[in-house]
Amino acid sequence: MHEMHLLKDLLEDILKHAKDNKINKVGKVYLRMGDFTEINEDILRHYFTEHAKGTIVDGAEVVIEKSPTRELRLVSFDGE
Amino acid sequence: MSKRNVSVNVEYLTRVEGHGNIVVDVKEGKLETCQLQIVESPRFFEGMIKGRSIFEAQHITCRICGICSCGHTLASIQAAEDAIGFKPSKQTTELRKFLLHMENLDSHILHIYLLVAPDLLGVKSFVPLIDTHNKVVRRALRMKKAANDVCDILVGRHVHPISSIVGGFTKLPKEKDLDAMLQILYDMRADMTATVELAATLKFPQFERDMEFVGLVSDDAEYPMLMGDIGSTDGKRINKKDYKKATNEFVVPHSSAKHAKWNRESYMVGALARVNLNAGKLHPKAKELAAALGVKPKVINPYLNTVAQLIECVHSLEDGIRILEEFKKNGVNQDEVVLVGLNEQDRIKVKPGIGVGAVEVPRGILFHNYEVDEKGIIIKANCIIPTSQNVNNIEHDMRKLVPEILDKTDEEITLALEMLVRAYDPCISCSAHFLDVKFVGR
Amino acid sequence: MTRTKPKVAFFDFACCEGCQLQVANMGELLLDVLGLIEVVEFREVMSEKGPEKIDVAVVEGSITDKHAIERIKKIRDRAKVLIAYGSCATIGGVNGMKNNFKLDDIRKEVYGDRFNYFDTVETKAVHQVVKVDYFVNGCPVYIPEFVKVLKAALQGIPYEVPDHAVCVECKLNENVCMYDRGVACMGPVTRAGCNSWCINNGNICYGCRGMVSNPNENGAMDIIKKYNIPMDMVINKMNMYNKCREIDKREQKKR
Amino acid sequence: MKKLLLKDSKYEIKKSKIIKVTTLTDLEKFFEIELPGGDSLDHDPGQFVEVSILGVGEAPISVSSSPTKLGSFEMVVRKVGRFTSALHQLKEGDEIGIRGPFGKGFPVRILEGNDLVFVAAGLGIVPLRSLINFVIDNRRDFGKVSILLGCRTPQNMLFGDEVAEWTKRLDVNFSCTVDRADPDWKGNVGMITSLIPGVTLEPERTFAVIVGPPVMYKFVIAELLKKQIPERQILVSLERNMKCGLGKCGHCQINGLYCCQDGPVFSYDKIKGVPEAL
Amino acid sequence: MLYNLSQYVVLKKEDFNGFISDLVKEQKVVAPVAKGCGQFSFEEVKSGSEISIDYIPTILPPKKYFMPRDENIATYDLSNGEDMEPVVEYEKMLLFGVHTCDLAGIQCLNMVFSERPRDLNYLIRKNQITIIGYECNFYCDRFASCRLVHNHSPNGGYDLFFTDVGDRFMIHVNTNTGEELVAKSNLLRKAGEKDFEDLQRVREAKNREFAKNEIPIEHEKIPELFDRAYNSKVWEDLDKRCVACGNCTNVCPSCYCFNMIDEPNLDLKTGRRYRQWDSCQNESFAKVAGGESFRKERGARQRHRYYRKFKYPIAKFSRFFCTGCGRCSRTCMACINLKETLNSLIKEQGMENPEAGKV
Repeated sequence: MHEMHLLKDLLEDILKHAKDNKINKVGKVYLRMGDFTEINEDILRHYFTEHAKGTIVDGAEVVIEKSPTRELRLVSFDGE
Repeated sequence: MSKRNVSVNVEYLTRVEGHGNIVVDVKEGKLETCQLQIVESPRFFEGMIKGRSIFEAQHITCRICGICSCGHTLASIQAAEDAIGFKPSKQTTELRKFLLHMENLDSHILHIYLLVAPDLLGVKSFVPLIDTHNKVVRRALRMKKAANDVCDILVGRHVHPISSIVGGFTKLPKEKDLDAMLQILYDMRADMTATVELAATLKFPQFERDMEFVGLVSDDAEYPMLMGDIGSTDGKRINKKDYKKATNEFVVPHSSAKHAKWNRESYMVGALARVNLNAGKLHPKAKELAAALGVKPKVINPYLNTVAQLIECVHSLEDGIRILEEFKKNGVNQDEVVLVGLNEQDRIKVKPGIGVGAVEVPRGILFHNYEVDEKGIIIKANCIIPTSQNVNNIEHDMRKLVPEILDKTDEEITLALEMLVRAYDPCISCSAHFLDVKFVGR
Repeated sequence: MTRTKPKVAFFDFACCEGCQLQVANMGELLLDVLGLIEVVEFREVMSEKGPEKIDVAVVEGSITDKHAIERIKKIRDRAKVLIAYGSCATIGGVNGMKNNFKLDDIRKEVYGDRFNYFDTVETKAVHQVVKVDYFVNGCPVYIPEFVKVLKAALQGIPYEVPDHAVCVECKLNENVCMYDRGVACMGPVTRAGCNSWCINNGNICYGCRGMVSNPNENGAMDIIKKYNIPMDMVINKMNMYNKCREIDKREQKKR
Repeated sequence: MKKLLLKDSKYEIKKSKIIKVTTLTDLEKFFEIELPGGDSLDHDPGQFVEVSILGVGEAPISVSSSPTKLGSFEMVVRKVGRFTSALHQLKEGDEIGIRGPFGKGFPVRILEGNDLVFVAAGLGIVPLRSLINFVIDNRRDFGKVSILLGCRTPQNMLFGDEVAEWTKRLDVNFSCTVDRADPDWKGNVGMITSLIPGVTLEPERTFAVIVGPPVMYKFVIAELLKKQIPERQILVSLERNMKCGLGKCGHCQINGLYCCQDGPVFSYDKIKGVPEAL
Repeated sequence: MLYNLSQYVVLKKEDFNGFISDLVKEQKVVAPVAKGCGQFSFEEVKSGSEISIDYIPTILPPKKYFMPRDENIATYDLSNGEDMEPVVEYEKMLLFGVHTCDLAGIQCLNMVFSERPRDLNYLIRKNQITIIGYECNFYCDRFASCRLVHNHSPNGGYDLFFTDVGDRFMIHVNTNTGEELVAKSNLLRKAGEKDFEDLQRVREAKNREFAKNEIPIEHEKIPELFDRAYNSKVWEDLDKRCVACGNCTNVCPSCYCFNMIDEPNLDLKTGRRYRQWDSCQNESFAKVAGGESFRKERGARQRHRYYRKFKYPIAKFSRFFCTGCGRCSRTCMACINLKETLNSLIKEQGMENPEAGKV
């Protein structure tokens, strides 16, 4: 249920860090996601695509790494 | 520019606590998403009471909600009695009506003083009011306590009433109990006057949306709370048995509360709906107040639900006093005390059937629906709480409201939205200040 | 010397929030209580979020989903003292009835084929997930007892939940015994401390305070047989609040 | 309802001061208490006092110091529950309430002129220390004195310094055993009963005094009886939940006896036929 | 019969309500009232019509007025250290309609609390309570055993004592307090010969009624029975049945065990110390701080209860502390019945004497 506003925070953070690091285009986003989340991966990806439109993250590939704990983490991202 | 990897480590999940979230997504001045997310952990009551006797169902279902516990009890009892074809006595019915009044009073006071007043007085919660408006806080707590004390005398306690069961009451008020309750209510009148005076000074946001209101309606002269058909300001009226035709529930993924709609895309239940439907039947003193406050049905500003609650407070207090005074005059027949283990002794005949309870509780019309077998065991149950009927309507309100106030600051919009949700007095946890308003974009 | 007021936070999990309401219903006594403590988090009435470290966490409700498990663990880490209050928190309460069913079945029952939206796990009482320092039993809590426990917590001394039957208090209130009326009552196996609230009001005890530590269950069954009360009805009654007791028993066996 | 201040109430407490607190082990703390005005507690060894922390409650605690110590008295408290954990939180200078002393202590006048065997295990040393120190302070009034001490591990031993003093004395026979030794331990290992056969004594003029955990009594008494010590010369101190100290509240009852009034010290012949005693 | 004419007065039944009303004007009056389901309790009354004069023993005995369930024994204030003030709380009242079994119960309590060290709280309160006894002319129910312990006829312990002799009450005046009550009332008259004859007739009928006694053992053999029965199988049976609800001791007129509890007020500085009824049947009763319980089995706790009625007090007070009121059996859900227990013990020990107790 929380995917959408989580995603909003996530994008915000990526944009902030990208700006700090003077990145103009994000290519890959690495996330780590725990088993214990109630987050549905498909919904998350869906929202990501939707919300990234028109930003420097638009079209970025989302790599989700699984972990056994309850977490959703933005680990890193690649960009130019 | 070279390809680089930026390492960050931000955890998100701690930020998702809370039971109610408003999500607003505005893109380029256009509203895309507008949701009221109810993320309360589901508790599966309808599942849990399967296999339980209708004689204990009310003890379980009243635990759905501590605030309208008496309402759930009465709806559950009504569904159970309806299912087995039991007709409660006149005395029982009157006492039940009185109990509803007390719950209404208690709940509305809590809502008006502790939840709405802080908004209107510009503070975050009632706690700072202890210092700034000590008298007001004390009055609120006193009035709440008074309503509670009456419930204590009548049914043992307000939260999860003890003595109100299928068939009647396990304990009936004695002469001295009637005196005690009356005294408390007489004493409450002064505080009620002060409350009305305070309320008259409060300003509510201007916002209107033509909508449908749903509540109990009846043909007699009584303001219907406990009995009647389901009626709509759109002119429809159906028997409570057909409640599903009114609620048309559907599940949406962003909310653990189901959504409802009837003649339009959504409808509103609650004090404002009741006042809009039955204003003419209010106690004269409540009518007087309505006139003084300029409340003329049909009121289509949902923020004024609070005002409707105030009017109902006066009605419940005065009509409550009337009921007690009548008992004082005619006496309470103590022979009608029922023993709790009736089902254990087969004193009330049980037969298979389907029953519906439709009761007006503080937040609006509440439905309980049981299907029971020949032993009085529930084989199927359905409960529709007022808040879940309202959620859909709140979303529609928000959709109209947000574009109207887009020129305001984030804080102002947040407050307006929070106040809107709170005006509906949704179940207390969501209506308090944990409504996180999320702007996805502007 | 002015003592700094202990920071107290209220949290709720799956429950009806009636216990919070009981606290709000104290009336003006509530102001005395608030004079004693600093409430830093109380979702029902305030929007402020508390600091990282708190002195006392007052927890209501059962643990019914994975998210809740993680959340209660975090609360435990933040709090010096944890008070579980209300049946849902102390013994699982009515939420425990869910454990009578297969989880998927009950989800389908309520939410139909969209049941997958709604996460749920076996209902647990708080102490079945994290350590609890104080228990305030009851559905809802009995305010005099709540105040007693709060005082004990503030004094830093343990509170011992009475380990004798509700009958003790019931007898002192001179109620006519429910068994004399031919009705099964959970009083003999339920912990006292509520002043036999329900029986005073003509109802039976439903066992909301949990069972005494060493109940003579066989003896109680004998009694019930003697009074010709159908056994399944009684077991049903016992399970109304005390279903989660099975988890305790399971844990004990493991040890 | 009328309310009256009650003079001469048996429940009145003496407002006393903690003048010293020492941590003995993880669980046990030592307290030295001064009564108002430096009054003497005037107790017999083996008696107990009711200690109050107002707001928490009251609990019976054995007096651990000898009546020969003037100006203050001592006690040792193991942290086991609600009251004792509150007591452990108190510091020097804090106040507590004292009622008592209560109960029948050791019959010191009768013990005079006789040989004594002290058997103490675990916390039993706490009340027994009162008598041992009394005897040592009046050493010439008594015959041969043997002290048998048992504890779980060497670390659990209370009053190590005093015990070391006793071992050095020529007029006291001292032996000690532990349940579980560590590499540094050079003494006996085993049950306290194993020490008894090694004691040489003249049974008819020997009094044995036993204090320890409830399970120990039966075995120790059996060993002592084997040594031909007459039943009435075997003294024990029993632990019960003395609430009022006045022989009324019933908590400390041992069949027909009230531990707080008839005890806590009993001679074996008095409780031999009392099934709940041992 | 040793009746002293001057010690008796007579009240006509039609004047009963008037008599009570006069008492009510003077002080708080407590008397048996009906609770439904054939049960009664002592409660404050304002008029004679509220009283159920023909009652069987009330749910709780009148001990609740002599040693209240919660009784403050001190108040404290920690502002200046451990300051405590012992208090006694009492209320002047008149207890009307106390049966002989309950009078005996009060006598037991009197003995316990006047034994040294004396309990001033009890003794002060006791002196504020006037007692009017009331004679049972009929056997109340199958649970009572007042005949066995010789409590079926009055043995003192009252200020006035009412006996129903048909259309009027014969009233024995036992104390100065009683005489003062008589002097204040204008509804009483001196007893005459006819009244005595009626009283005698009632007593004789009563003796016949109560002659069919219940338990086949001589009164004086009971201590011996308990000497022998300590390791009886009967206690094992009780162990299986008892649910340790504590009802039997709470309703017992001669049970007086208590706990002492501190309760701070919300300021955590002031508070009270009170004593509260406790029961040897409760799990924690004989537990010491270390957790060891000295009466762990429910059977042992039940045995302790019986011995506290039939054996231990004999040594201390030379009387049974069972008053024969039957409350413990009447209230027990597990149907542990005092008479049945005694019968089983007697049978097991081979001490049966079918002739015992017959008049």
